[in-house]
Amino acid sequence: MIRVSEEPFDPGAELTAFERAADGAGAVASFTGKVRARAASGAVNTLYLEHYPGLTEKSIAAIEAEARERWALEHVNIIHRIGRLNPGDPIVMVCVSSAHRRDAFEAADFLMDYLKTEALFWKKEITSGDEAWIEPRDQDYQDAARWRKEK
Amino acid sequence: MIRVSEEPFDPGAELTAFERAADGAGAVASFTGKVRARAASGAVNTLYLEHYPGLTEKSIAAIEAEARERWALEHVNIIHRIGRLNPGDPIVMVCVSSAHRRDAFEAADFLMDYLKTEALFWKKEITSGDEAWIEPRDQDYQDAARWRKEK
Amino acid sequence: MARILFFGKLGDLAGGRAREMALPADACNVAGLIAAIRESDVVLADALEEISVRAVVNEEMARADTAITDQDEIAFLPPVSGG
Amino acid sequence: MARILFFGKLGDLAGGRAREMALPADACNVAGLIAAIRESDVVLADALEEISVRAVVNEEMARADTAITDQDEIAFLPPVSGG
Repeated sequence: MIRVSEEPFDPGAELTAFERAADGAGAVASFTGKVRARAASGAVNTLYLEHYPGLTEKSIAAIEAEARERWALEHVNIIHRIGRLNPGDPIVMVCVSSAHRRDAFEAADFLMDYLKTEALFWKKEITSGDEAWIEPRDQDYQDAARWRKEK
Repeated sequence: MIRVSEEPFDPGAELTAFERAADGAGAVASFTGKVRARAASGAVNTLYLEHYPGLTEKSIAAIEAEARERWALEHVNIIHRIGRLNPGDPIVMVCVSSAHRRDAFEAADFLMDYLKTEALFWKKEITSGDEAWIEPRDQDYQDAARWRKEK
Repeated sequence: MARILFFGKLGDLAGGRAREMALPADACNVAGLIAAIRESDVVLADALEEISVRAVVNEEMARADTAITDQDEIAFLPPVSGG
Repeated sequence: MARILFFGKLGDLAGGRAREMALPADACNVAGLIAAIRESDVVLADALEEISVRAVVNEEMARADTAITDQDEIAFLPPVSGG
């Protein structure tokens, strides 16, 4: 399930729903990314996330398909907020179920790296009196590059 | 927080409580391991998990302390069932929060590997008419050994 | 009218996410579209030509020489930053 | 009376998780305790001596020559299998 929405989401409730759907899997890994309270500049941080309706969902589906080629996965949920977000709000959540734990862990890790660098989102950081579009950090590109070397 | 208990737990509710406690963290990783419906023999699988009260909790605290030495972590929750478990029941859940996602992912992965091979639990698999104490698979030992090589 | 979409910082530069535009006769591909935009907005055209900006035509990755018509949707994507 | 704990498969072999036992005079260490157990139960003693079984005295890792008294808790741990 891929969901791109302006609606806030509750990671615990999403995990409950996921576990119900993923009944029978031995392993469930989840990851939630949230808006930090403070931007790099130190000011209070709100975010504005933009997407390309339709193509963004396709770009996420392509990332999920690549994960399913690499690992033996059962259920995969990917939730991504758009619009205006406040400090502490969950931005992104991935849930992955599999028979064995290495598959779930590695796939969740991979999905996050690729969501950071390949999915079609644009993120603006808004602080008191300033705003700036964010690009991936070098660390994000390095994280994503790990998967090209390893397999 | 370390909890070893006969009480069933609900991973979604645990994640909700964890996220509330971990307010302000940028990254939250979780992992849940569950009883598989079928044992290796193919029969319906129930488990009986035994622990050494006091020392088991200490063995888990030592694993958490090692994770905190290796990664910059904020909150860590480790929940482990004991007693009799049925197919689909969650056995173990780890939740880890950190400022950056690599720390949360790697620490959760590490905690699970060490819970499998270092924490003081003994697991009996009970199928219709048979029961057998389980030892870690070679794969479990290999997973745990990764952390000795890498760092 | 072609539909032109600008994402992220490009939308701020363009003064809007979307623009309807009758393509000039010589704007038959992506490079021609940028040249047409350049006539009224050099800063935006320079930004569209940055190496990190990808062009998409009708939801397919495009290049400078990808053909376009008045029925197409052309989008310009700066580096992404999800998650 | 020393308190002896047997976990996992060792508890099944011993017919119980816990046993109160007055240590014989010559059972002054872990090896001596196993020797005393061997007098009534060879199968259990063999299992306790398996290389993969760890002995713990008063919640501290112990060895064959770790001293024990009637006030101690001695536990035998086969390979663990959590998670």
